[in-house]
Amino acid sequence: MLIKVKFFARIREEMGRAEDQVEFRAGLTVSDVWQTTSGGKPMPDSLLVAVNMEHVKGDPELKEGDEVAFFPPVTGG
Amino acid sequence: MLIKVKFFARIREEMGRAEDQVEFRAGLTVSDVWQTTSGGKPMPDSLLVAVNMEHVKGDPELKEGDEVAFFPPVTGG
Amino acid sequence: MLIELRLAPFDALAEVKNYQALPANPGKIGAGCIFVGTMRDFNEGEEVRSMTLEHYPGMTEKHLEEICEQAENQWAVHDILLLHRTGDIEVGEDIVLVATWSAHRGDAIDATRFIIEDLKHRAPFWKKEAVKSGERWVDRNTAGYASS
Amino acid sequence: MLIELRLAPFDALAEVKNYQALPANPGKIGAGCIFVGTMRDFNEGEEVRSMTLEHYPGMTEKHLEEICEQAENQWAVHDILLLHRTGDIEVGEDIVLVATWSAHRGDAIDATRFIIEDLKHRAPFWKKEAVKSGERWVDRNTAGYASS
Repeated sequence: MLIKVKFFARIREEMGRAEDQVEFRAGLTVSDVWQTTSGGKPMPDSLLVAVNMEHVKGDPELKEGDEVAFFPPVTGG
Repeated sequence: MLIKVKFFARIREEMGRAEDQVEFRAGLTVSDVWQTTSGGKPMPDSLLVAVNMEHVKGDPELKEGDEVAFFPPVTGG
Repeated sequence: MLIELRLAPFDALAEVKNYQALPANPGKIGAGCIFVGTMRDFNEGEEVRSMTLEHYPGMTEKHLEEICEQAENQWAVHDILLLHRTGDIEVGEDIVLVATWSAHRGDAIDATRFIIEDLKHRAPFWKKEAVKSGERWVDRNTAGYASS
Repeated sequence: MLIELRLAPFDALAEVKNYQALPANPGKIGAGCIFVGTMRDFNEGEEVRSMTLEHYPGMTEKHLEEICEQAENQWAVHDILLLHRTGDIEVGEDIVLVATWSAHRGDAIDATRFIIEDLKHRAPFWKKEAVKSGERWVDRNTAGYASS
């Protein structure tokens, strides 16, 4: 099973793509996904993360089929 | 010279008139004007007073030509 | 800035639209906050059929101007529109419109709130309601919030 | 309650007018508070020509629904209308509309303010501005107030 990964705004441009996939394994966390998809880049301090479209903090473990999104601070409205 | 007196809303109805006049004399205060125009009725606790269209508190002395208005709490908007 | 008392019914949104057609600072406005007070069919737990709004000609206008000047001094607002009905008002008609425009949201929201609160508490207007049993003066402004 | 993302320009006041044509509680509404955010021609001290607004399809809608539900739980609001642009936006176009209706002014003003503040700080939207020197991502939301 895969973890679906999405990037938005400046992060999307820096990653050079809007979506990616990561193979699921037990104990996989958000930062593991970032490491794999970014090729080892450090996580930006201001990076925001959503799992299954909910904001998350820290470095939670993922479940099979989760969707993880990485994006910069929001600037709507 | 006269002091012009105005009544609004419930106070206007209770006084039976919208306007009145009081003869000016040195030292005349707001409560003197109320006494004269009301025929000695007690001032309602919630009564509001404006002198020359500015809210006033307490019992200020008046000047010749002042306009004094008595009205209940405001209920606009 | 426009401040007016209106004896005739007005359509608050249409008034804002007309007024906005000539913005004071086109391109500089990032936020508008519009408050509309409307005649309800109930007050203090009783059905209300219509209402008459009395004011103090001269003082009411002066007071509204002072409120708006205070708001302009306190917040970075570019423009203000304030309309208030007088006379006979039916259920569903707009009673008061407060609109402010600014570069940033906080200034517009705070200024609009300040103006409507001061107006409610201090501007010389008095409501007389027609209820089933006859007419009654409204003795105090309703609270700002639904009682819980 | 209506929450929508709009790719095409919209006229905030016209949207409110259309929506109000069928009020959820006619006669029960005493207060409406409408906030409109508009595209300025400047930001962070620089001239801005146009803007593109990116969002996260699915999460953005979900987040806006949650904000409005929270507002409904916290204040006695009868109805909410929330529209937000996406895509390419020109100077002077409306970006966001938040309108709430209630019996009393405090509920409407607080609910509208809550929604726009949460939206600004947490809803997944990202602005990219076209300025003289090219394009730039907006890194943080502008403060709510003009800097003094």
